[in-house]
Amino acid sequence: MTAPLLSIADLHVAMGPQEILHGVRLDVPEGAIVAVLGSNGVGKTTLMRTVSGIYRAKQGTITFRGQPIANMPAHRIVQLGLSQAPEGRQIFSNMNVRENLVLGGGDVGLGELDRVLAMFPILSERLRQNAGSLSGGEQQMLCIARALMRRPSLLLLDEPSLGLAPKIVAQIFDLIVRIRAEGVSILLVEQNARAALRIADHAAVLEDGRIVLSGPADQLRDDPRIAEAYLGGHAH
Amino acid sequence: MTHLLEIRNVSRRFGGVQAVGDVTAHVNEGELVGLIGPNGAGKTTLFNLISGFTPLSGGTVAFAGRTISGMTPNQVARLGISRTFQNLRVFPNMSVFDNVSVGAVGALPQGAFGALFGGLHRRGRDRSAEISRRTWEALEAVGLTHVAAELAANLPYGQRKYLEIARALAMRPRFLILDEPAAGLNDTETRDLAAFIKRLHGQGLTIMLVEHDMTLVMGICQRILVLASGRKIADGTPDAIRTDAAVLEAYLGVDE
Amino acid sequence: MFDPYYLQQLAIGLSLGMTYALMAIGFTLIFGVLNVVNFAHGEIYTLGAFAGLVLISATAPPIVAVILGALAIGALAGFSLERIAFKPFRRFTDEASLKSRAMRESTLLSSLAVSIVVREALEIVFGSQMRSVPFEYLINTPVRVGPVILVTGDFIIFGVAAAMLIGLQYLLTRTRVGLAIRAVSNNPLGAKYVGIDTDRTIITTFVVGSMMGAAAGILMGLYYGAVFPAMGFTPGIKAFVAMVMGGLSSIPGAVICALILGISESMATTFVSSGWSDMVAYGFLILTLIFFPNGLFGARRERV
Amino acid sequence: MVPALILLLVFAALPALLAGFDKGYFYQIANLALIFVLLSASMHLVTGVAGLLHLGHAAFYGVGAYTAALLTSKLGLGFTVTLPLSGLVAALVAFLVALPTMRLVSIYFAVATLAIGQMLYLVMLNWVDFTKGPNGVIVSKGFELFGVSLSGRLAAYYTVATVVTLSVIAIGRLSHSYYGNALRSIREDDQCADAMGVSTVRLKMEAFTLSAFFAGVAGGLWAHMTGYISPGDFKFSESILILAMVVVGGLGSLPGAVIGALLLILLPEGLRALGDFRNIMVGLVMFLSILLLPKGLLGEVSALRLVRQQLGAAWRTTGPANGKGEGIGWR
Amino acid sequence: ADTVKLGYQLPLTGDTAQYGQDFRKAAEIALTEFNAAGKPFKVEIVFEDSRSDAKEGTNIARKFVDDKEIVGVLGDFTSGVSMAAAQVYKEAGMPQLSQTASHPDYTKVSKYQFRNIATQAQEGPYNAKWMATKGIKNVAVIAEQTDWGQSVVTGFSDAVKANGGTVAFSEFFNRGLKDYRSLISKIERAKPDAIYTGFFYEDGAQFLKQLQQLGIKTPVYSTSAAYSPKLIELAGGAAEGVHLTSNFLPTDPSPNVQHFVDEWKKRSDGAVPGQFPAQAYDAVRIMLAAVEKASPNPTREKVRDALAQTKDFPGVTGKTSFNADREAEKELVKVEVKGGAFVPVAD
Ligand SMILES: Nc1ncnc2c1ncn2[C@@H]1O[C@H](COP(=O)(O)OP(=O)(O)OP(=O)(O)O)[C@@H](O)[C@H]1O
Ligand SMILES: Nc1ncnc2c1ncn2[C@@H]1O[C@H](COP(=O)(O)OP(=O)(O)OP(=O)(O)O)[C@@H](O)[C@H]1O
Ligand SMILES: [Mg+2]
Ligand SMILES: [Mg+2]
Repeated sequence: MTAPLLSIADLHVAMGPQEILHGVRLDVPEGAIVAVLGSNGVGKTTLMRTVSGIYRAKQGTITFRGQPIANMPAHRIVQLGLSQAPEGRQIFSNMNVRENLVLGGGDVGLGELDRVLAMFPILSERLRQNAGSLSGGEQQMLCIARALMRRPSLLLLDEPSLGLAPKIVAQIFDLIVRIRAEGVSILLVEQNARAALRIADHAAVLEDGRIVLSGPADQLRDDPRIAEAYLGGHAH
Repeated sequence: MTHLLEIRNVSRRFGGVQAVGDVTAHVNEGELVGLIGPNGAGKTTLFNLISGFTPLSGGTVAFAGRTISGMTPNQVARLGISRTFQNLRVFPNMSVFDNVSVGAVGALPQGAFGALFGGLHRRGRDRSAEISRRTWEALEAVGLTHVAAELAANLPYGQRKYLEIARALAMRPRFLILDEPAAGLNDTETRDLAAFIKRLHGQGLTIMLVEHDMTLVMGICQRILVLASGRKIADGTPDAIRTDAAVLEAYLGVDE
Repeated sequence: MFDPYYLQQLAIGLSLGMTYALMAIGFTLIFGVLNVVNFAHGEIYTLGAFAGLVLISATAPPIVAVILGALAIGALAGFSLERIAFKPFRRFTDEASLKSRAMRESTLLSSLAVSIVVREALEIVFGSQMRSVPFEYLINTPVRVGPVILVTGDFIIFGVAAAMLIGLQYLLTRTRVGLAIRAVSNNPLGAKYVGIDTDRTIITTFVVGSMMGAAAGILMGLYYGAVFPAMGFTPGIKAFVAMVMGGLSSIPGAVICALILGISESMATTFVSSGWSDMVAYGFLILTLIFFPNGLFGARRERV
Repeated sequence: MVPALILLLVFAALPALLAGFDKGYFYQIANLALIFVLLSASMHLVTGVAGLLHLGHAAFYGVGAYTAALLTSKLGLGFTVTLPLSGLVAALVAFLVALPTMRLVSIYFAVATLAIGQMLYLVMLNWVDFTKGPNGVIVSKGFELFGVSLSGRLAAYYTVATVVTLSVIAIGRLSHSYYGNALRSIREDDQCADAMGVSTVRLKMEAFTLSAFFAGVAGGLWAHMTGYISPGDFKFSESILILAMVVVGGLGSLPGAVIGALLLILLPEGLRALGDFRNIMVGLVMFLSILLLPKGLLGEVSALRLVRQQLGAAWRTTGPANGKGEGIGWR
Repeated sequence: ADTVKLGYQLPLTGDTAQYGQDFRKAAEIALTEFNAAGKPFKVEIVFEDSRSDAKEGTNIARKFVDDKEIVGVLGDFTSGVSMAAAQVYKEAGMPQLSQTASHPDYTKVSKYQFRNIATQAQEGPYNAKWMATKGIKNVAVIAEQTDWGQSVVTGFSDAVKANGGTVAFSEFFNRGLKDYRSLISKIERAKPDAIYTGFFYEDGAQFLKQLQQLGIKTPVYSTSAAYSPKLIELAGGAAEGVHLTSNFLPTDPSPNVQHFVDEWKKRSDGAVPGQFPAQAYDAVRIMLAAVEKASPNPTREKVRDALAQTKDFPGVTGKTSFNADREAEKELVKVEVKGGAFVPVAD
């Protein structure tokens, strides 16, 4: 087996005096979808932010394509081909949709614009509208679209279905499968555990800053503990 | 008969976008109504029109028989309409308790005079005690008393959602508007939330909520309004909505 | 029948406004990227003027070299200022700090503290008196345009301000760097997620903005023929006012409002009295804000 | 209440310490520092609690001082009458100028207060017939209470200390109350506060007016204390000084505002030995303190602790409900 | 005691530090001379920085008053601070001699306030008369908006009217104004025969330069406050032809003036002193003389009385006497800027 695309080992992250992640280990193999599940406040977002270089790792390693990226400045990590659609969207609310996408393209440019807009037709109708005036769901789509603009090799999605209509949620999950087929690996944090486990290859459960369970997604899907905690009590 | 909330021919344009167009709807006292629709359908805009954040382009909104279109948000709020926001808006640098107390003070203003001399006369003391009590009750209702002293910014997302609801409850509203309360919660948490909302409703509160989680909406709402492209396309019981062709087409997607 | 007197007063007002505009441009640029008032911009302006003066008295170089010297000092000062007074406050990344008023005003005050130290240091080194600029460097030879008398400096300042304005507008709206600046200004965290080096963007902006401030300083020194440690104070306030009146994010707006301030001052002197001229300028500001609560060209507040 | 008692105790005990030196200088500085404590506490209400950057506070200080001075010099009124009037007139002026500007938010609000401050300063300076303009006003009467002179060293100190302590306690009650929480909510998110039924414009106006009231009182104290005032005492740099006090001490914290004022008044005096370098030192200390403790020497204690104490009692008396939100009659 | 202490409060930092720094220099010259003269006692001057801030000024005043050894105080620079400090000195019975305080009520505060400056009540009529003899009937008056500027306008305007002239225009500007062109255009519209100006050299230089830029040739008269070599340095050719009054001429060949000028040059890279340092120098020497007169065992009261008796003190600014109101009566000289220098003129 080849070395995973992203490999996180013994990651500790602290915010002030309080440690939030206590030794997380997680791999994202090339071309895989890895889902991270966990209830509120266990540190999923913290993990994602640390991978993207927003938070500092107190201890531990993160390697991306064999290159250590822990505590590398965020912009360098993005330039290596690791984009994130973050929690809270973090779009540029005073700039229009097109400018947001252009910024997402970074130095890769606008090559992806047409393809991305084709995935989110609503956005192409609103290219000149200020991103801040979009509806919540539209903003969420913009956030994902922006992350795709760079043609990343690893895409981090922090709750991509947040605020989207059921029809769009289904589309988003289809989309994730599709872009995986194009060779993009995906690290996915999702509250909609059922849907996440359906498309994921691997999954991990984060609890209190530790990975307590991990393995192939179909295995986890049948795990009673998962069913109890994340799937509303009954499997499937 | 008059409804608690009466929305008549309401519309709102933003430049070229007709966010809400000619919507007529109502909510009865004691009802639990869901508002659904595709992204960008105008749900949040409709909430903003009701709560006074966005001026109407046309139509009227009446609450408890009173026209409230044209009122400022705080006037609307003091009439008993309280809301949460789609993008969480807690007061990050205030404690949880203080956050919630703002809702109580919004409804029962403590003036400068009361703050200065409140301790000296009975009415002032009663007022403060009442605010404290409402705040504490709201915190208990959502189960956040154990973090009352925490800075709101330090709460995880899920607790912030409840914090926002507690703040709205501390106003003791007659009518509660929730904008995507379950967003970002997992199934178990959503189920708890649904039970919580139902309990609130059971205690007599009129509620209207926007939500994309169909299990929640279908599970607890008595009636559902559906918006698409700013227009009302359906209004009916969950069962009727579930099978409504237009709704399936515009919103739910065929396979649900 | 027009009276050339009023034309002259109008021209003076415009020229005064241009001097405010010259400073407001760099000020607005810097405000734009951090959303914090940079109280030390006035000191950058002063440093630019002193740099030019020191060069002149040391080697009497050609005027272009003087300006370049001022620009270099401006760049250096802007760089150091950012490192000393602003960057340290970006070490806090938790939400409570990011959204805290206390942090925001602290950043503002740190630039104030730096400006105090710089001004006091300048006073100790150079004394607080006005220093004269040798006459051959001055740009105040009278020029008659029809019935109106102006000086060469008015045209130079106009030219420089116009060049800065057009250059910056081009930079901000047409180039990638400009887009990055706007992105950082709008949402620094978001900028990180799209691969912008926020730190470098901020520094660049500071350096460019401070170079403009320093250029303004030396030009004003040559224009008025006097350089002194407190010289940046009044134009600093006027530039601040012009920026806010224009709507914060709009550099053309700041320039237009600077001109409005200048004209209202000269008109107030004409029709009321010199002592009350600022009153009229501030009155204009308040009126503008009553009718345009986000400045003349400011963006509306975001939707809830 | 406890901090107020501590404050009282400290202020009351201070002369015992000062008497040891037997220096008018120490009393002078103590009085001056107290006046600035009041100024910074009053700005705390607007800038710290309600989060509105106020760049014209010194003007209201000036309005108060001029009220006292002109009432004394033109009508011969004494301190007992002029002091409350100083506060009231300053509050009235603030109310009137605030009427059109309180809808403004953030930096627009700040620049409006800057303009208001400058305009009031220009009135003090240029309306020569009324204010005597740059000539300033001699205030021939010192402190007194119903005709009893209080201008002795100790009496003057206690007069200032009493007025300041009472005012600071009042400000403390305002900011550590539910009223203060409503103001704080404007600071945190005014639109959201609005949705909670908090009438933001009205509250901003009240906070602004109240803070002007206390600034006016400080002005009245200053006028009677120095015996001569002129517009130069109230210029823009004084507003900035007061702002610096509030921020250095810890924006949002009343004890912070008090400490900030003491620091920025005592420090330049204490550093006199440094000669021409002392102001650089003041700037440096200010810078370092903000750099190391950006949330102030004393961060926001917030209403939190006090409210909790208060709540503790209130809650016990109303009796806590049991369980987790079951059967709560919150309607 | 063999040392006597004096206090000097003055702005050594801040926007007006240039004046305070000059005063300290002048005082040190005077003090060194005095202490070198083999008097039975030495004098020490405590300098305190007031920053031209009334708060600090009163603090310093208290400090000086507390120091039982200090028998007299010099300063402050601006009237605002001098007036505020005077309230303290009045109460404590401390003689205060300011080299510059020009507030009309300054010496009225109490019997302890003295000043060594020609008041505008004296300078205004003097200039008005000078202008009248030159046939100037219609004048424009401008002055800075300070207590001193106020007295410039009243002192002068009253005298012009008394002489049968008219004041065509009269206005105040805020100190530190940079652009005078609007004001100048407005003055010119009133078509005065001459402009009388109350400004210090900083504002003066800007005013004169801009006057020249606008091509205006109307003669300009000013007060001794603008009399500083810096005026010519800053305004250059634009200062040419300005008429001023003064009571100090560095070119005066008399030995005490030359001594002061030499000492000054030694300490300031060859620069020539202006009016204000000269006033400060004299003020310090007047105070020293009073201390000497009050010795042995000078007290504040004795120093005050000695000061009040000052008569025809031979200073670099001419002979100084204090009248019953403790105002200095100065001999004024007419000066014009010619060829880049101040030149005394007969008329
Ligand atoms: N910047 C921060 N400062 C302080 N505490 C923080 C910070 N960020 C996160 N935390 C704390 O770390 C814990 C984990 O937060 P995180 O946002 O990573 O959770 P999460 O798993 O993403 O939850 P959610 O499902 O709500 O998004 C929480 O308790 C949160 O309060
Ligand atoms: N200020 C505005 N300017 C322009 N368009 C706006 C503005 N506000 C809202 N819109 C548009 O109006 C439409 C309705 O938005 P609204 O937020 O009400 O949608 P929503 O139904 O709440 O959607 P979601 O489920 O995604 O939150 C959207 O298409 C949005 O882009
Ligand atoms: Mg998260
Ligand atoms: Mg919405």
